[in-house]
Amino acid sequence: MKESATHETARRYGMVIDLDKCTGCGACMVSCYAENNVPFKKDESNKLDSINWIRVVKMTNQKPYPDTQICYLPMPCMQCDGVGKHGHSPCVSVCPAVATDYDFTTGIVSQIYTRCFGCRYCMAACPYHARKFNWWDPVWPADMEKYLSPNVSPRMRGVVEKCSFCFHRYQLARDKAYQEERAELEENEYQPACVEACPVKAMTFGDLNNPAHAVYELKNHKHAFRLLERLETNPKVYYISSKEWVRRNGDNYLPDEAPGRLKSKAKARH
Amino acid sequence: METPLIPPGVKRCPTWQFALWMAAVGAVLLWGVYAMILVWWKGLNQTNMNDAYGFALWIWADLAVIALGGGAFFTGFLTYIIGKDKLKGIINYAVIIGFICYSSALLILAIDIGQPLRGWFIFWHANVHSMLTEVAFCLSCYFGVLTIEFIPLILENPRLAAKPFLHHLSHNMHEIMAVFAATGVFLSFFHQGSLGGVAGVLFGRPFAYREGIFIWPWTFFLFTWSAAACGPCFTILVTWITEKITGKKLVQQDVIGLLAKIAGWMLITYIIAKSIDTLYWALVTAPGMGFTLMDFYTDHPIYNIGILFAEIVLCGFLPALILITRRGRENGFLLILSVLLAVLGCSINRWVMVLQVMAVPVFSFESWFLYSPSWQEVATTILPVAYGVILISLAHRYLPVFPQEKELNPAN
Amino acid sequence: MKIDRRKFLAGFSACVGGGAVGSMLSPLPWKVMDDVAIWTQNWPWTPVPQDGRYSYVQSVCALCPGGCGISVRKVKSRAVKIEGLKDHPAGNGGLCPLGLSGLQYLYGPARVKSPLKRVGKRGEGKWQPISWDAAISEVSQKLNELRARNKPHSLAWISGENKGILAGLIDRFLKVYGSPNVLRDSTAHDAIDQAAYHTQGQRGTVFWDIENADFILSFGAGLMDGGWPLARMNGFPKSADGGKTLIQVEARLSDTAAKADLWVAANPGTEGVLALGIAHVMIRELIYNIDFINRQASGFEDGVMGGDQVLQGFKSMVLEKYKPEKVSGITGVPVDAIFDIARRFAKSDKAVAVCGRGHGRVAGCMDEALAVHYLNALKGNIHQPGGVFVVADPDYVRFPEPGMDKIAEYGLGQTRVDGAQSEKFPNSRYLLHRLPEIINTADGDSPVQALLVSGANPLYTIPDGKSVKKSFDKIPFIASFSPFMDETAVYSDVILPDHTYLECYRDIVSQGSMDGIVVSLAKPVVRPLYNTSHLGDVIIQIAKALGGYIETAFAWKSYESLLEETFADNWETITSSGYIRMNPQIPGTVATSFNTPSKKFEFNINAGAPEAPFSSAFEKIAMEGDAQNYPLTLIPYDSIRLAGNYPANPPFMTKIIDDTVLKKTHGCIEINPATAKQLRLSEGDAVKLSTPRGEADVQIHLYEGVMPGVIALPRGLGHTAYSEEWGLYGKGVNVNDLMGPIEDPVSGFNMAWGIRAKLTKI
Amino acid sequence: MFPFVFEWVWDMSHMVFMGGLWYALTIMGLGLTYCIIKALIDTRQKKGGTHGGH
Amino acid sequence: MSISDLEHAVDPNLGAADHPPQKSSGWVVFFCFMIGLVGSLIVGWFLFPQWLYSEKHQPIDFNHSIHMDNVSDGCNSCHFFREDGTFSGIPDLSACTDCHQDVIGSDPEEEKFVTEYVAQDKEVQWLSYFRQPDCVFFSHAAHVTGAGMSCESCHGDIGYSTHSKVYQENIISGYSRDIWGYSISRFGKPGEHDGKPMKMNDCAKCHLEETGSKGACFQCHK
Repeated sequence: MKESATHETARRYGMVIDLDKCTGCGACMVSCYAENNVPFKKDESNKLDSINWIRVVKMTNQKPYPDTQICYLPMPCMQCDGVGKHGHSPCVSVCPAVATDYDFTTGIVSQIYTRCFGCRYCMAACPYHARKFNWWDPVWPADMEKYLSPNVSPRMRGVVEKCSFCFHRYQLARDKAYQEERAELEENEYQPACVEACPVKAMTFGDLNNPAHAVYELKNHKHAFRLLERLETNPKVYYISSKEWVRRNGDNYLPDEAPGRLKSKAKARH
Repeated sequence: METPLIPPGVKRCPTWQFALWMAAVGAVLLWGVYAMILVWWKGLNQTNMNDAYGFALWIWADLAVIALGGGAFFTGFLTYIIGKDKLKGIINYAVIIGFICYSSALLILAIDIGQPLRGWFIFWHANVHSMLTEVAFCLSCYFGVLTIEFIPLILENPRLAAKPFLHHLSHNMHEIMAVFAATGVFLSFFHQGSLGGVAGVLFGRPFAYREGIFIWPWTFFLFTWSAAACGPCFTILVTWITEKITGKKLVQQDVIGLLAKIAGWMLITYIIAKSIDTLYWALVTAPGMGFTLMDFYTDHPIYNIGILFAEIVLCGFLPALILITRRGRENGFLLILSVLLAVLGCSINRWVMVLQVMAVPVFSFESWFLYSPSWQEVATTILPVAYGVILISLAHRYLPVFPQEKELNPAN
Repeated sequence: MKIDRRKFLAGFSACVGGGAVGSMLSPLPWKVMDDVAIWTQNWPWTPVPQDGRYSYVQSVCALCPGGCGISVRKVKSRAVKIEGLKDHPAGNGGLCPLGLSGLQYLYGPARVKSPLKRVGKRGEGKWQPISWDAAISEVSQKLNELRARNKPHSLAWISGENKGILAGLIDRFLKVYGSPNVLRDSTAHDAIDQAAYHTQGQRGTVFWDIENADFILSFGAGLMDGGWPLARMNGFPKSADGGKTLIQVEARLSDTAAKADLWVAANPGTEGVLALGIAHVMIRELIYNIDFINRQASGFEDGVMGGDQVLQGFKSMVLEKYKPEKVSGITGVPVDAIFDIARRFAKSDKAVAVCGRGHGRVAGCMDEALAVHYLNALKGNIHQPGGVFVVADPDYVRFPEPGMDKIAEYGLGQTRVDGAQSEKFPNSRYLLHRLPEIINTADGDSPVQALLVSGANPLYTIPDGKSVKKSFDKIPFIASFSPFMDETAVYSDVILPDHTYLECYRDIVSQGSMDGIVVSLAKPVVRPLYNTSHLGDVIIQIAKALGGYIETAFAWKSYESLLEETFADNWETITSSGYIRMNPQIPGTVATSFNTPSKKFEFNINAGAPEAPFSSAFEKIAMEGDAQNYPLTLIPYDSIRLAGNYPANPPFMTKIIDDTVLKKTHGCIEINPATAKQLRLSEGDAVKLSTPRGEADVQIHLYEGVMPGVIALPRGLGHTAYSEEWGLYGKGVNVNDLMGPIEDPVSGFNMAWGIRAKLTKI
Repeated sequence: MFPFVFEWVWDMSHMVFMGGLWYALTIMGLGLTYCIIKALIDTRQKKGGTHGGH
Repeated sequence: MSISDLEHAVDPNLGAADHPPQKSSGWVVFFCFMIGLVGSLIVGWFLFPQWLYSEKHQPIDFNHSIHMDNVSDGCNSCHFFREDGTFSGIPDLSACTDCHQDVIGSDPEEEKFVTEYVAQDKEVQWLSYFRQPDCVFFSHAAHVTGAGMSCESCHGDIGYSTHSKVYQENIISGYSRDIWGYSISRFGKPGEHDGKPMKMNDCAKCHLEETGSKGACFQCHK
């Protein structure tokens, strides 16, 4: 629900991805497919209709051989806080049927498939292409329906889906906490599948508001940046890269501008 | 004696000729209906849209017909509220065109959504902050208004008018038409504006997004204003085409001239406002987001900078200047050329605000997203055209659409 | 009152109108509208996963030799997700995308669901399900017949099992049956282990102690391109908060090269030359480990041996022949860079040089393996933490010596069909790639009369697919034990499907570390889904059917009882903790471990032709094809997103392949934009790729990271089997079909790293 | 759309937006009802009226 | 339909003179209108609700009451929380076989249960009156452990029933009628012994009262 602008966010779950560590192996993607019942088709080579809650994008510095460099950029849903961090992320405000909303207790942008009627306005609004449409009925051939997880409902044709930061894991962790009569979750109790699967531990996840969580410090790393910061989407996914060209690719700059020197209102970010 | 179906005192083509014409258009209609059923049955995979290009031909068609259907509300506004009685010669037709445009827009929306059977969620579970909600509400309400405006005209069919109740109903509705028209203007003003907002609020899309007053009220105002300017142009254009096809003069030239003059002034003010908006966007808004103007255009045949020139100069200033000069208006060719250009300009604007928004890459490491519609999309987009032609043909044949027809064609 | 038509119409309309008003005032339309919407939210054709009790089964991944620990999440009896097992020594909680996709193999459409007998033509794909008894008698009858014809040695078994109980069972089976022809898929370790044997006299497996090293000089090893245990990747990429230094020598900017601190773009096939160039600098600048060389090595200095023949030592050979300027000319690596690498390597605390291209699925050139090994010796890191260890294979598989009959003794006395362990290649254990040519060129009957295949897909993986197929046509009987309908299974006469690794017990031997070799136990995560049977049990069954000594040699009740018996005291540990460690390494025990005549590390550069290493000095490794007709060089590359070997990519992995690698059914070939410009090719162009061995249609992908003049194609595509729903059928090109093997003169290994090629626009 | 649906919040935007909607719907509904009732009355009173005259 | 048909849709035999006076047809029209109105109201309010739900019987007529007398921990004895905080829901067969290995009573339903299910090791396909659809994440832990709610507060006194009531399934949506509630209009309160309706708004209402907020979507959706 749209709360007033003064609403205090209790927790803001976010992610810091160290691009220097990421090898582009794709384990995050596959782990996400398996965790979230993401379907597959016979042909997935058209990446524009392939459902991925997290994509690993390959960027190059465009320099000729052998000065070429590549960098992999894992892109889940950025869980934007929106302008002024009031939950007005690009997608939430446009959804005509409140199928997507901003949860002020976790900072996570939800997507309810059974509410969505497939107008795709949110996809038009999201500059990160984090939102995917179910163009086809999902099909699991042979006995593959047997590996579907009951914690995430499979999506029907005609609705939009996206990364939820594995919110069901938060729900399950809360259940466990209730059972043990605890109110708070430990940092390691709630971790998305991609973060857990990363073999090189390039991804860190936690509450950006909680000084006890690793992300709290990491997001202030001198090489930390966010994608398209200038658009004031206020993503909760941060990146770290020691490479200037990678940081530059993260946003758009005029020829005379550089990420570090930019005096933008978006810079006052934390 | 049976009351005739065709209004008295006018001549209509023979039944067989009309049937043939209807059959031809009907075939196109059926093709569209087939495509529509395919899309509903098999889903949106029948289109060539994709995750990066979620809005495409249909949404453009939607925005375009709504803008062009704006002739109804604006002519209604002029006729019933400003009191330009002269326009009564064309208001009926404007209403019919508006009715066609709005019903088409609703139909296209129903095809365009992934879950048509849940479409009513937009009303029931409305998110009042979404432009699309506002559009859907006002669109449907205004469609209701147009229906109310259309009904008395239908009731004027001789055979229906023979029934006292229907006759009185028609009469009474005419009596309070100004109230409905006012409501229609109110609704139109909002939804036309909201349609502008649909793209304007996308702050993740630097091509569409506007800042500060350029989003509200400017973007809203621009859309409303352009619909008010180009809607009447479309009415004039369709009237002209109808006259050519029927081979009859249907509306007095001074009625057309008055409407054209008003449209011309609307257009010139609109295009000046649009130019200011474009300049501010190109010089201030976009650079603030790290873009130069030319980042938004490429050497693609459709997405090149020429489209901006076409929209603003060729289909904006040029027709506007012709229409505001008396000699331009009085020259039949120039008049039709300029309304045609204005209609094109408006369509280009809606095209750009929908499709180019999708096509422009937001990240420097992305490339342009290109898309060409599938035949199902084309067919369903042509469907409303065929439907419109059929409705116009029926209306023209059986209803007294043009009050001046009898006096303009005395020989009949 | 007379009811006329008009009145009827009016009444009817009024009734309808009243009905409409009434309906709107009743729940009917509203409830139906709501329920129809709810129906769309629960479409019966969209599955609803059943909930239940969650549990976790700890096991081990068997999809590559890495042997990473896995934790499988179950809901009731269904396995729903595979995750990395924390605290397992291999993988260390991480899993590669292949391991994470494991359930797609288990539940996927490519499974063979019962024993099958071919009814159509070979490869036609027409099958008849048969019982296990019938399937076993199909095989045993054929095998009995061969023995009756006194041709037991014409039985060959191609196996993917390299170590462990199953490998032991297969070896034992062929031994008592009377065939020397156990054939195994090759790996880079074939050459690397042999290099260690040449220099250290030790049989075993080489492992590089990457965990403890701080500087890794990699000659093309795809450390981050998959095929390596995940634990090795962990903490590897250097980032702001530390990590190891990695220098990657490779002609193409691979993912490993991209993560390296320095990417050295050497001409392909010249890695060994570069290694010796680096050795040259180390020796010249006296920055090698002088202490180790002086005390523990022989053959470094020139020496006199027998009469007055002067044996050239490694030092003078390298100083004479591998001057940096010359090496630079061959490798394309700048002289400065050679000096720089040598100094950094020499001065690092714990540096190690590694090799083995990509996933290391091609044995490779002995020269190269030796050159890299010598570099490690110069660094003096042999059996040092962060260095190189040669670890004896685990010896827990100890079966009692079987009795053998005459036929078996006769058969075993015959030479191996692939020429391995022969006079020519005494130290090479398997030379699978030689098999097709030997069969194809044999006079009369094929030397292989019956072929059994398990855990391998030779029809896909052996180079020069056309001749492989031709040779298979000459084998009268082929039986496959594959759980999947792979290329070889499709081409066999009878399939006796094995369980998948998630349905049964199996011991998995991982690569070693200082703490020892890890032997893990795969456990049945779910009950077998289909009518499949464990390969171990099937071998026992076949042995039983064959009778005699063979039956006696396999007197176990079942594989499971054998397993328990084999692990004996360790059984409890391995079932509870999931793994045991064997042969832990004690660093620094160099002197005692060298098993050479001199008891030292031998720079054995001219031990006499034809095995003499460096016989092809200054040359890059040979490549097939002439430069005239084939101006480009095609290299295959490995990617972590493509299972290049066995089994084929599961759908999840295919889903993460970039559209610059596979586009619809077209494989994409990487080409440098400069080369493409010369050839007037641009992105997305369809071209015909021709090599001396074959041709294929591919699509152009411009990639700055590939060397000009070189074109690169990934391994793992171009499958023609599995299920269509598997998503890989008929997609891309199998690069093995475009390349032939090139025989290493010393070892007989396939050392082909590329082939000449050309591109023609279509 | 109604105060009893899940999404409803008693805030300014809802009241303004929905106010506009209900206002329009009311005008249309009342207007139509007025026309129909008046037409019924007119019919009962057999009020003449020239064909098509307004 | 051809156009000429349209133009002559009215019977040409009927001349103007045959037209009955308007007055008399008015009553006919009114009468027919009322027939339509009343008829559709009857259909909509009385026949439709019956048509909408198909009736199913539980495979075994379960006697909750008799079990409650024999267990020590109330509902929790069979419908318990697992260690990880998840709720076990309807018990598996294994929970029953401890006692019902053999027929222990004289109830024919029990005999049927033992012979058809226990003896054949077949799970009973119970029909769940309160099963939420797949899109809902319902945390029993949050309500029972967290908020201290009793089972009865949502499920009514099903725990004291001696027979399984008929399961009514919505033939369009497949939902149990208990989710919607037994009143088709949802006016009025559920009966004394009935569970509460469980549509989203029912949850929201309680949440608003108890927590001051209806909650965000992800609180209850997955």
